[in-house]
Amino acid sequence: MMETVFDQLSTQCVAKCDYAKTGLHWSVFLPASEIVRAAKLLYKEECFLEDITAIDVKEGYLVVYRFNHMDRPCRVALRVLVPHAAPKLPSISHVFHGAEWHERETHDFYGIEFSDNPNLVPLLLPADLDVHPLQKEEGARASLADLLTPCEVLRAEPGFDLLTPKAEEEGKKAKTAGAEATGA
Amino acid sequence: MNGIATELIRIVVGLVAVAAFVGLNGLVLVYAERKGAGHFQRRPGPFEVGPHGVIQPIADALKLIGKQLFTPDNADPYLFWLAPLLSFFPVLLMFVPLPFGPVLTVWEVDLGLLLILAFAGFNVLALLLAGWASNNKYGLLGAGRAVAQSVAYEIPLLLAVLAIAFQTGSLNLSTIVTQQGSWPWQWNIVTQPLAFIIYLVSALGETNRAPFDLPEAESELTAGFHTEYSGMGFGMFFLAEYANMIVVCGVCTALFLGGWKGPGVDGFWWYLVKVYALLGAMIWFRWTYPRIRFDQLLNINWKWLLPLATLNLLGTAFLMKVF
Amino acid sequence: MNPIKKFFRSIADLWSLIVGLQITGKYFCQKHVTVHYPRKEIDPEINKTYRGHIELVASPKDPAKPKCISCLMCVSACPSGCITVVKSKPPKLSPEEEQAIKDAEARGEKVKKPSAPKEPSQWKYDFSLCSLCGTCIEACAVDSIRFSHELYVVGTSRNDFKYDLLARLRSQAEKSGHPAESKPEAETKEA
Amino acid sequence: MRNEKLDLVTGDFYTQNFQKGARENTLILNLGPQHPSTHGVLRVLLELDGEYVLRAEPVLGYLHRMHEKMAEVKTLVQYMPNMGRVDYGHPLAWNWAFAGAAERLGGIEVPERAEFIRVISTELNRITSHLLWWGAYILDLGAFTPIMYAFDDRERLLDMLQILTGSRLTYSSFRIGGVCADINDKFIELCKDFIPYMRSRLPMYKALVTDNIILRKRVEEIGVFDQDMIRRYGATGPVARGSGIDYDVRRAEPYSVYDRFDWQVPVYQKGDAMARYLVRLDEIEQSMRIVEQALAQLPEGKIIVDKAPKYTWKAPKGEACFPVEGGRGLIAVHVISDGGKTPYKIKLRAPGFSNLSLFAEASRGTLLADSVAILGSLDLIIPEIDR
Repeated sequence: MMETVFDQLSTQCVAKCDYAKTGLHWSVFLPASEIVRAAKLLYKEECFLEDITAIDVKEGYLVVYRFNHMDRPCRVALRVLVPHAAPKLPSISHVFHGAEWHERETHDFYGIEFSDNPNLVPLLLPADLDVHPLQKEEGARASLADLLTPCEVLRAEPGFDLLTPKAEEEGKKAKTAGAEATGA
Repeated sequence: MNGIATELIRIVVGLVAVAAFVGLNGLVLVYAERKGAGHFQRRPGPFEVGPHGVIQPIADALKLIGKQLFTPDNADPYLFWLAPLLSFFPVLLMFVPLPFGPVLTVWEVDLGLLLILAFAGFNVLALLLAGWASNNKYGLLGAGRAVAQSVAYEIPLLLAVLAIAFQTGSLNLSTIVTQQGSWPWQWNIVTQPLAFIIYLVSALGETNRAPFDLPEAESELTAGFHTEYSGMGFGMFFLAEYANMIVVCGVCTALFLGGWKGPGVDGFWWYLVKVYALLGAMIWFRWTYPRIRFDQLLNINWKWLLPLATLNLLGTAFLMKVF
Repeated sequence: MNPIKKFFRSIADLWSLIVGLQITGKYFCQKHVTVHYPRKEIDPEINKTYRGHIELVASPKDPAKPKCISCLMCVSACPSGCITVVKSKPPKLSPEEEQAIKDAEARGEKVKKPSAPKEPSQWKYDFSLCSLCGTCIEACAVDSIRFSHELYVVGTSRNDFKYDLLARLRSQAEKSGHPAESKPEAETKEA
Repeated sequence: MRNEKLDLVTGDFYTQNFQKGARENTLILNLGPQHPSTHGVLRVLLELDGEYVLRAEPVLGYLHRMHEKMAEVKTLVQYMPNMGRVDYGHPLAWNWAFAGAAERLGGIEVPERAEFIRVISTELNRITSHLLWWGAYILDLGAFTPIMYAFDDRERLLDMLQILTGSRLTYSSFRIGGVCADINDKFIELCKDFIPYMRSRLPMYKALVTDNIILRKRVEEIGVFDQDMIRRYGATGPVARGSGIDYDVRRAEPYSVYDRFDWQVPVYQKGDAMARYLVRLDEIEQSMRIVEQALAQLPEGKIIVDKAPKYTWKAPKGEACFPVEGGRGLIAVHVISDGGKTPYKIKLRAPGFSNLSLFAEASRGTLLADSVAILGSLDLIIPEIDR
């Protein structure tokens, strides 16, 4: 049933994950402009929001929204890449109200702006702290292809190369676990 | 002339004795409450200070006396320190008409019951001042609750007491006691069971004891009206609470339980035994029940106690007229 | 009908208050379940499974010396950095011996300098930082660390929880050597 | 920077921020961070009209320890003790979520006996968690004695758990690839004594507290959450099950050996504080059923894999998530590794965080006393919320 949701979105990449290996069912890359629409569609499907976090990688901040379903368990990770220079995203807190706090937490830790979050003040960190502790230093950042467990890509936008190790060419079929060792 | 002088001396001596009695009983009650709480909760309670912890209340009192008296910023210092005094001293006067024994009464007043009820009203003022003057929001909320609660619960209390007054035709506590017999079936509780229950519930409400301890509801208002009090300021409220408990239980004993009379030899010991049994029940309630909510508290009063007390009073009046 | 039913229902509900009093009253009369600590102590059987702070295991030969070979695995394994182990230094040579070695080296001979003994000279442990996870115990190559069953540990300052475990081991050995003098509590603290 | 004296008059940053939306003639009350019913250091800003709550905003962070940052400087094995400290109520569930995620990442198969020991200890820990909540909740509602009875029972459980874990509160006894201590005869004996004993205690709990008319009037029809609200906020665990959502991670995403036992997921439809209360009390019984069956089926074998990861273990590259049902709901630990010594990122999904986020909406328009009752019914463990 999740496929029908993804079909309605202009996704960058839809991949089916191996649950036994990663604990995820779906991994979906979206452009920032699609996230609110995706949240609305998932809300209609009666999904709930597990959490929001970000990963600081070479390519930018990868914001990860994890959704699940209470009757038909299906963990979906929606991933949105925002550049380090202008980390800005639309907020989904008016769709999933619980997202307000998760976004505030992500803002605390990474400094990512969620525009139209109703109350984007520090949540867990002191109000007068201007450090975002989970941001990594330039040298410590890994590239995305090195971090994510390869999974079966169902479809991808042409030119989508986030999951391809930089050394390799564009072809991305379902990779085996052994293949990851070839990563940069 | 001579009569007035002896009466005055009697009152002064009586008040001193009452103050000593209240102080002593405060200590005993603190100990009883803590020990009782311990046993209800299957632990020993105070145990370290003195044998079985009997000196604990004295240690507590010394601690309270030794503590710094602290006035919060922007509080009204006069009202703030007036409140604990106002809560404690009127209580002493309430002991004056209590009939501890056939002759053991500070001052036998014909309007003794009225005197007690009148001075009981002071407590509200004290709690209101304490909450208002301490410049604390919890205190303010606690004071608001205290006023609403005390005012509300005074009415059924009064009506329940009036039923006895109708029945005995007197407001003098000693007279009411003498009209009752020595045996439990000769006590007013038999003829006025409903009034007794209403009185007991209202008394719990009037003294802010659990399950009606809303003005100081710990889990909501931290400590309610006495949040900001330290040392003896708090100690006075504490003592006043226990003294109030003794008074309401004393009145209850005189009205419903035959006062100093009992099987065998009459005397003040019967009175004390009954008062302490009632106090024990109050402690038992406190360590058993959850706290009720504020609107429920008022609902119980206005929708249950008040109509029942009124009906009881009318019924009593009717029966008194008929028979 | 309904309001009347409700009325009687409310009256009947009051019975639960009596039931509550019965229960607390029943427990009021029963024995306590707490243990009067300084006078009584809990079943020592329970202590045996308690993992208190860590302690050193004595070597089978000498009860005053630990098995430890000061490999410092525990130090690097500890997530909280609460262990400090100082290796023993090689024995100090007398000037004559040093001269002899120098002479031998000058002659081109291979000299074997006396090596440091494989035992710690200091074994410090800061219990106030420890999270009792057991990572050091699992990392230890010679099983020289174990959990003690010390339940009654108190102190008035943070320094009271900085233990010198070598001293503790020595005092334990002493006590077991002279059982007549042994005290119930074996407590060693850094001076 | 901040003027301390000024704070006294105008309130700190959060109070000022909260005050912006305030109506006229209302009272702004700071409930906490030190307050008897906020279970530690939660702070709730309330706008009161009399005793009615117009608006509420929880302020977090007073117990924030940045566990996720700590993960960046520790190896996976060294990070384990942190899991005992995230949630003092149900630490073994966190142990499990983390160990499970690391095992998933490393492709480690846990021995069967270890799985059983994990089930037994986690379920016993769940009972202690619910007993702790039960006592504290009744304390919130003004009754002082039940918490002592609950702690009496809890102590027995702690004695049992001490055999398996060596500690009594902040357990970190799971290892990547197994557990650290085996079940012994003493444990089995204590366990066999405990279960019938606890079954005889539950009716007492019911008579003393659950049936008490004062308590029922305090919790029935208070804080009703509908299913949509649960989804919007992502609330899980007893909070969701009290609103009629049959969602239990042990059932929904069966992990370990939970599918071998016969047990039920208690679900209540009403969605009020009483429903959440009953769910938790029923879960005590269900946990005991699981423990009974697990003890009966306990296989022989190892309790930890051979060559279990040492502290220098480097997890292979990749991402893994392991969801676990904790005492408060869905716990999930996400581990992302770049193959280095320390994990690249660890994300802790705390159920209490999502559960508490619905408080602002739930408390709107309630009495102050009710909002305290709602807060308590969410079963807050502040260290878990703040992480």
